[in-house]
Amino acid sequence: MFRRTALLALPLVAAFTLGQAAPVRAEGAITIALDANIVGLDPADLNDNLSMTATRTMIQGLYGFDKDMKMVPVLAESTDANAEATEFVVHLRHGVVFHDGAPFNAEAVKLSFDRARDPANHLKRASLYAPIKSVDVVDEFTVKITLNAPFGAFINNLAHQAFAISSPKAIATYGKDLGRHPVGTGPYKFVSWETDTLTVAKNEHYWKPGLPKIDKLVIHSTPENGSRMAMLQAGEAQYIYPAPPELVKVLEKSPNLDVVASRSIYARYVAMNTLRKPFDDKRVRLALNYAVDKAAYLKVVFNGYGVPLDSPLPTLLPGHVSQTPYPYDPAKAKALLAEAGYPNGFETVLWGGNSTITVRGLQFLQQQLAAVGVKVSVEPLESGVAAAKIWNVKTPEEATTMLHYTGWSASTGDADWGLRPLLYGKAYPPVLFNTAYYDSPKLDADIEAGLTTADAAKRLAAYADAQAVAWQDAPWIFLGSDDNLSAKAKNVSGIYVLPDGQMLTEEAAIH
Amino acid sequence: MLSYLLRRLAGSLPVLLAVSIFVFGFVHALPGDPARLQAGPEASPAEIEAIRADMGLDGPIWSQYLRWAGHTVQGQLGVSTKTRQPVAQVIGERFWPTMWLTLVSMVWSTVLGVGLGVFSALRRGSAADQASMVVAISGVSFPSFWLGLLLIDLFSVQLGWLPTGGYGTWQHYVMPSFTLGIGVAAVMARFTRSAFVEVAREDFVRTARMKGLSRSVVAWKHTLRNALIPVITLTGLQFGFLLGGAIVVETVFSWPGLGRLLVDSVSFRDYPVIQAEIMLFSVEFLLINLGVDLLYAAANPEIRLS
Amino acid sequence: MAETVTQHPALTMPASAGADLLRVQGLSLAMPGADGPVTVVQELDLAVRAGETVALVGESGSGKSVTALAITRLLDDTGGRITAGRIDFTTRDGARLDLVALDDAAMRRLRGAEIGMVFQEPMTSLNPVMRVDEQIAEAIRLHRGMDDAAALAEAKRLLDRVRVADAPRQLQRFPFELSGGMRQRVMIALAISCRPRLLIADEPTTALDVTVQAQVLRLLRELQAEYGMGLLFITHDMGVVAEIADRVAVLQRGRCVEQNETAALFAAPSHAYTRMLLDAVPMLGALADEALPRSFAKDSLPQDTVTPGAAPVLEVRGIATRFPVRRGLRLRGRVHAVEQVSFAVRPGETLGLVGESGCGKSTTGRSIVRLELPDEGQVLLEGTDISRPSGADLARLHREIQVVFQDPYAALNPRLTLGYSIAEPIRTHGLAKGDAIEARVRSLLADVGLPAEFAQRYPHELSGGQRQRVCIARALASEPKLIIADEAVAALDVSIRAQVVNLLMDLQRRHRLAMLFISHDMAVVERVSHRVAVMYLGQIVEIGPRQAVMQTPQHAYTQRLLAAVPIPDPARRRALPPVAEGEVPSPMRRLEDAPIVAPLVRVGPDHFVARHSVGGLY
Amino acid sequence: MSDTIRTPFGEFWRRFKRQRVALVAGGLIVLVILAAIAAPLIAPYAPAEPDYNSILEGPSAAHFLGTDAYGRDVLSRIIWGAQVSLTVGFLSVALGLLVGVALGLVSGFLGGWVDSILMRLMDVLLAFPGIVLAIGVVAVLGPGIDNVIYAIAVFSVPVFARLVRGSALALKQSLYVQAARTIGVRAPALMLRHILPGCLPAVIVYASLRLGTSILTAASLSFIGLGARPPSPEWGAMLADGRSYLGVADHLTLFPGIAIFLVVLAFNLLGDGLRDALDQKLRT
Repeated sequence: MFRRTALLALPLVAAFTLGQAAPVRAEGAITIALDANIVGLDPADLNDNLSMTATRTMIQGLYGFDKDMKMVPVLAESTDANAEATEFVVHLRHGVVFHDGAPFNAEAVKLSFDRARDPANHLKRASLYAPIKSVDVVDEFTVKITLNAPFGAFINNLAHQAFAISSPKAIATYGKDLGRHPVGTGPYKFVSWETDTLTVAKNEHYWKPGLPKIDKLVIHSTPENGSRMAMLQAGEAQYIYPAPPELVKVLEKSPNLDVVASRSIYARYVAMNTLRKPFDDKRVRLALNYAVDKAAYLKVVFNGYGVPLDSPLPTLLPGHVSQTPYPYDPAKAKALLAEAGYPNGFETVLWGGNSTITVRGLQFLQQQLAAVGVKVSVEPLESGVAAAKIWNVKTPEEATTMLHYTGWSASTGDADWGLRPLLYGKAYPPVLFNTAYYDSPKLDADIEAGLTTADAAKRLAAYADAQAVAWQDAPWIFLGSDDNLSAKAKNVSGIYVLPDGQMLTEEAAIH
Repeated sequence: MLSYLLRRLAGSLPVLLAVSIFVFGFVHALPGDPARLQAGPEASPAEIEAIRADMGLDGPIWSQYLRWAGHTVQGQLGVSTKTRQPVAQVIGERFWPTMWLTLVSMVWSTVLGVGLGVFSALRRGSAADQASMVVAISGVSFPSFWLGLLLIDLFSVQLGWLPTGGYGTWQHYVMPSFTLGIGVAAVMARFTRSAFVEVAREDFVRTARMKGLSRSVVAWKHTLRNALIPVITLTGLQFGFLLGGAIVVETVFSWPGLGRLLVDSVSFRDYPVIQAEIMLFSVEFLLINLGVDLLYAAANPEIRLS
Repeated sequence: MAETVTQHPALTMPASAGADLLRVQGLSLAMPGADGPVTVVQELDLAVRAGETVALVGESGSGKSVTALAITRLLDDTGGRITAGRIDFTTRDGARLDLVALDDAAMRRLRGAEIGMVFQEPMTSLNPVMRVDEQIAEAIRLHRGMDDAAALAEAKRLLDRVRVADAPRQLQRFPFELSGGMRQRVMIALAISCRPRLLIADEPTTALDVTVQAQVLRLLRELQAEYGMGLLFITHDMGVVAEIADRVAVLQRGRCVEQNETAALFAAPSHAYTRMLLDAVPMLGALADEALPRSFAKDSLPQDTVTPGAAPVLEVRGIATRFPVRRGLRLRGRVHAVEQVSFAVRPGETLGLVGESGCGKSTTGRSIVRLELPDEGQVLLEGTDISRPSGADLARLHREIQVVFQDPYAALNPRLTLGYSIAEPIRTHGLAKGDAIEARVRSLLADVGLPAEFAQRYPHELSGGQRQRVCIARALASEPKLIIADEAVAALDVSIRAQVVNLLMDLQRRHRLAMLFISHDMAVVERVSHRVAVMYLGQIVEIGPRQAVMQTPQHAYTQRLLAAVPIPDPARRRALPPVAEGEVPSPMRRLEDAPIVAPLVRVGPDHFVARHSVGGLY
Repeated sequence: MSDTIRTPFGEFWRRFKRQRVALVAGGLIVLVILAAIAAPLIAPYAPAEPDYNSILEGPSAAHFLGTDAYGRDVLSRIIWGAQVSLTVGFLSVALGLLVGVALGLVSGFLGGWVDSILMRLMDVLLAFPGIVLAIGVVAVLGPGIDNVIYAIAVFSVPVFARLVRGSALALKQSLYVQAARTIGVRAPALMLRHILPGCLPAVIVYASLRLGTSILTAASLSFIGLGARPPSPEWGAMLADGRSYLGVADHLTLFPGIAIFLVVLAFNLLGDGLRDALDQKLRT
């Protein structure tokens, strides 16, 4: 059958030699296959990990992360903050130039920041810039950033890719089209971006000596898990992320491939709408926590790659404090349910996304809850529908959310962004993502306390308390933190998946 | 001829108008707020409102429609709310991959389908006929994503003969066009067979035989030409459906085509892209219908000359 | 050349054996049936000599066409089989071959080259997507080894020979652009293109109008004489047989029941079936001396059913029905199917409406029952104008006037039992309830001579004649005053045709039915009609008492029509029928070119004729 | 003339009996339907019963077709899934058929502007990519097998409408319908008693072919995440789920895949056989 098709296709070959050639496997080129499409390449206008990963190859910020997601200075050398956490003076790195030859200096920082925070530009990340009152050039290599209110975690914000700095020349030249013409100071220069494929090439004038080590990097989006796996197996890609956990066995069998698992800052949980019966009863919420076998959850859904959640914050997030786990105890769950007046359980609805792996989680939860008599009807929601049903409800009374299976990764790498959007009393949808409609004065106070100081010790104490409160009140079924799973050709090194799912490719090398 | 074309094109305007209203209504009836999706999870309500206004989603729905329709007529398709690229560019980039894939799939499947159909028709009722029809029908009975994944596993992973996916060289076309075309080939084979069998009963076939022509000359020269006339219609219809985007095949083979774009755009509620793309499909559909009618007329003198 | 034809070749040809061009001996044929092969021809013997015309006659299903297919061995393509016998054929170079034993390759060398065939349906027998020139040239190239140019020149010569006017242009045309008669000429040109020794013509004129039929028959006779071909002529029409054949073989259900020289067979048919066939054939002029119609029944009485001076049941006043011809959205012209037609039918009276295909006679009938909506004119049912009917008028119209259509198979819903179909008018008009309906159906079946249990059957289980009886029963169910018989017997075999005509006339007697008898068959019309109206190009060109119109036709078209009718009597065979060449013009006209219609002129008692130009004729 | 009374159905059956392949296909479908009905009796396990101790096991004596990611018995799920998949097929086709036939009948019979409007509407539906329509339906109505059925039914409507309109137009011109008109039979009776039955053979043939397509479409919808809601053992959903485990647990795709393939193939073969038996033009 194949032969015939090939023969039939032959006379037509001439017609298809337009488009690019077969995948390049030349030395010095690496292809990374990812699971979604790049949306844009303007860091201030992005809110998806994949596009941000793509911009990281080219555009850098004042701060960034190392492979363990420890914050490190990049284009900044150091920062001085005042005690109230309202003024930050940043000392810039000298001798850095953008790909287009423009020098990197305080003016560039100011221009880039002011552009991003100008509401008139409607950039998606303007909200991250909201705390900034002004950006001032002190001298060529010093910038002062003044905030509207104290914000202890502000430097963490600076490490966010949304604060990456684009070339002033490019901003002037391309204006609104900057997202199609990324120019930064990063290790790779933009070459092309067509539909599924972003190609970047070595920045010969990179400020870090000896880097980058490869000539060319290709980021290819391949949404279908099996296809992505096949690309790696067929040698068309040297690195894939995410690697489907269920296929690890296949990868392990291959002598040329490696599976790379690393801890993430993902928290997977089921939010229970605490304003609604029966979840307004803490006993019910506890019962559900006892009813789910977290180890089995990780095994079934993530093929064992991950750790149970022992706090609302995942382990890797700074400020994380372990709490006493809720062990798997269906008997206790049943007892609690009976105590709350549901000896025969109840019926409810579980919402979640509609990706394969999410649906797998939904199914698992359905099975677990069924075992204690809670009949769950599973509704995988298409993203637009989810937006309408979950995120766009105007008031808590309107919300029809009951159980909501979801996950969160704090993109700033800070405890504040791990707790505030999800559990803060003023973070109900549509403002933020408190789909548990959880409101605890004590936790709210902790979060506010953490926000208004730059004092690390005070902040840690506030977040420790907040975690304990949330854990005991159990507005969520705490599930787990799954690993970031990627796979690569054995001869590839220097590509790292950060705990939040973004990737570092600066040191990428092929041997 | 020219006046015919113009009249036909004018005649399709009401359909396009209806489609535009339908598309617009459909897109806006989808639950989900594009401003919300565009703004991202961390945006404030005020920002979302601003984006909404920016997208032209303020004001009554009819005025939104008129604005959009007006722009579309002038050729301004707007900007993708997802990538901020001009819609024409977003769609343009993916149009040719889909077009080529469709063309290739149509060509091989039509040739094979018609061949198989004639082969079967000439042996009507025989074991060879039944066997080839069962084989043909098997082609439409495969869930295409399964077939695609099996092919990738065999030819890319195990044998390493073909690339797993993507778009570019002829090798990239083999598996997607096979997966896409196999169903078409099957339909073609069945249809050609029955059209052929029907024509073979016509009196003029007997006349041709009576001239002393051999069975094969009669089959290929007299019968097939007549049997192909209805097949043309079917080809057009299939072509239209394939151009509508083979979502599953494009996903499995990472083909950067319109089908995937549509699904992505729908899940992102990228109104300008969805609307423009469906309008494009409708225009394609109408043009293909027109092309089919012209081809039909070319093949069928009775239509051509009246 | 004409002189050679005036002699009767059969009488001059020596009847010596040896000279047989074709000799069929003990031929038995089987066709695949629902439950295995069915024998359709049994032990047939037949011979055709060079220059001789042998007619193979029989009713439908008698096996005559299958025999032709067996001789050409095209039977193999249909799944049929020769189960016994031999078919000896003497080729041009004198070889004597048994066609039964030949393989397809050998047979192909004979087909077209030595044996030509003309089929019944000129409309479908030419390839619709190929131009005429290629269809003819193809055979010439194959058998005569000519190159393209020579073949095309030869094709042109042939078209000229079969008297296709303007041959070079016609060669460039597609079959659908030609009229039926023209197509049959092309078919004939094709069949004789390689000067075959034997020409088989399978009902070559059945689908043609009577005037065209006459032309084609003359052409065939000429060609036969010119080429000295043997002609095997298959037909069901004894009139045509009498016109053309030297010898006749009569087939009945696959068996040859009688074979003889034409004159002898007509003069003294020896087999009962032949006699029956000949008796059933309506002969034009049979009632030349009688004023009243008379059925085919043995001792039929004059059909004296009209009360003089009775008010008409139906009166049609100046109706016109036109069909717009559009090209795209623009109106390009109109088909003037019916133009200013007026007539009346009285109780118990049969008005025969005659004319050739496309003359508008059927459209007239359909316009009366509103299957077509007339653009102008009035239809009066017992004095009430029903051209713009109210609901009650409509119900009355559908009750009082019933139609019997040509094709009895198509006129009955194949998915309903006959009983249901017959009961439908009774139910629709609420004429009876419950068991009464059943009783009525039974009596209606009895009326038309069918057993009561037919009520439970489905149309396909009946023969054509039985089905037409059912249609008549259905038409009678609402006790109508007028029956429109639209070519009601045209599709029936000749023996059945007579029976159905007899039935209709019998019913007219019993129920005082008025009848509008639409037909192209002049001989049948002569049998049934009290009065006759002749239509041509949408107009009535002559109307009057049957005897007056048929014996003293006044209009040129009426005369031409009557002259073209073949007479089933070899003794009256005309040397060369005085047929006019050319065909009936099209009733389609451009918008601005409306036809002239003037009142008819009285030429005798109740006898009126058009004296204005209708399609160039007066 | 045979003495046994042959009903139209009898005629059909006589011809259909000769279609060996179609008979086998029909037999297979009957078997699957029986299995689906008898699922509670013949399925060895409950379809949604997890067993985390035997996850992703290959075929064994305990589980003839192996287990899935939750340790559920694949064989049992396929048997129960027959209920779902056949229901999806039959209901969606029935729904599309009802609406499409009604529209086509009215359109073809009445003609004129009604016909123009209805057919333009069908053109619009046809021009609309089916899967997008399905996404829309599922998005508006929410996920779940019932909405999948509606979505697939929507695809079928224009196809049935066009089919029936064509037949209705032809039958309207047929002599027996004209004959019924001259008798005075009124429009509803004409449509339902005379025209509709004449359209049915084509509709039946098409419905059979469409059944296969519907089951495949349901599978495709599952593939893009819009299919049956878990834990429904709809075959397409099983196949779509199982594809994640290609290379690890091939039995998860192999068996549902074979089930879909065979049933769809059977419906298609049956449809072809029906066509040969019902189509006037192809009669021998």
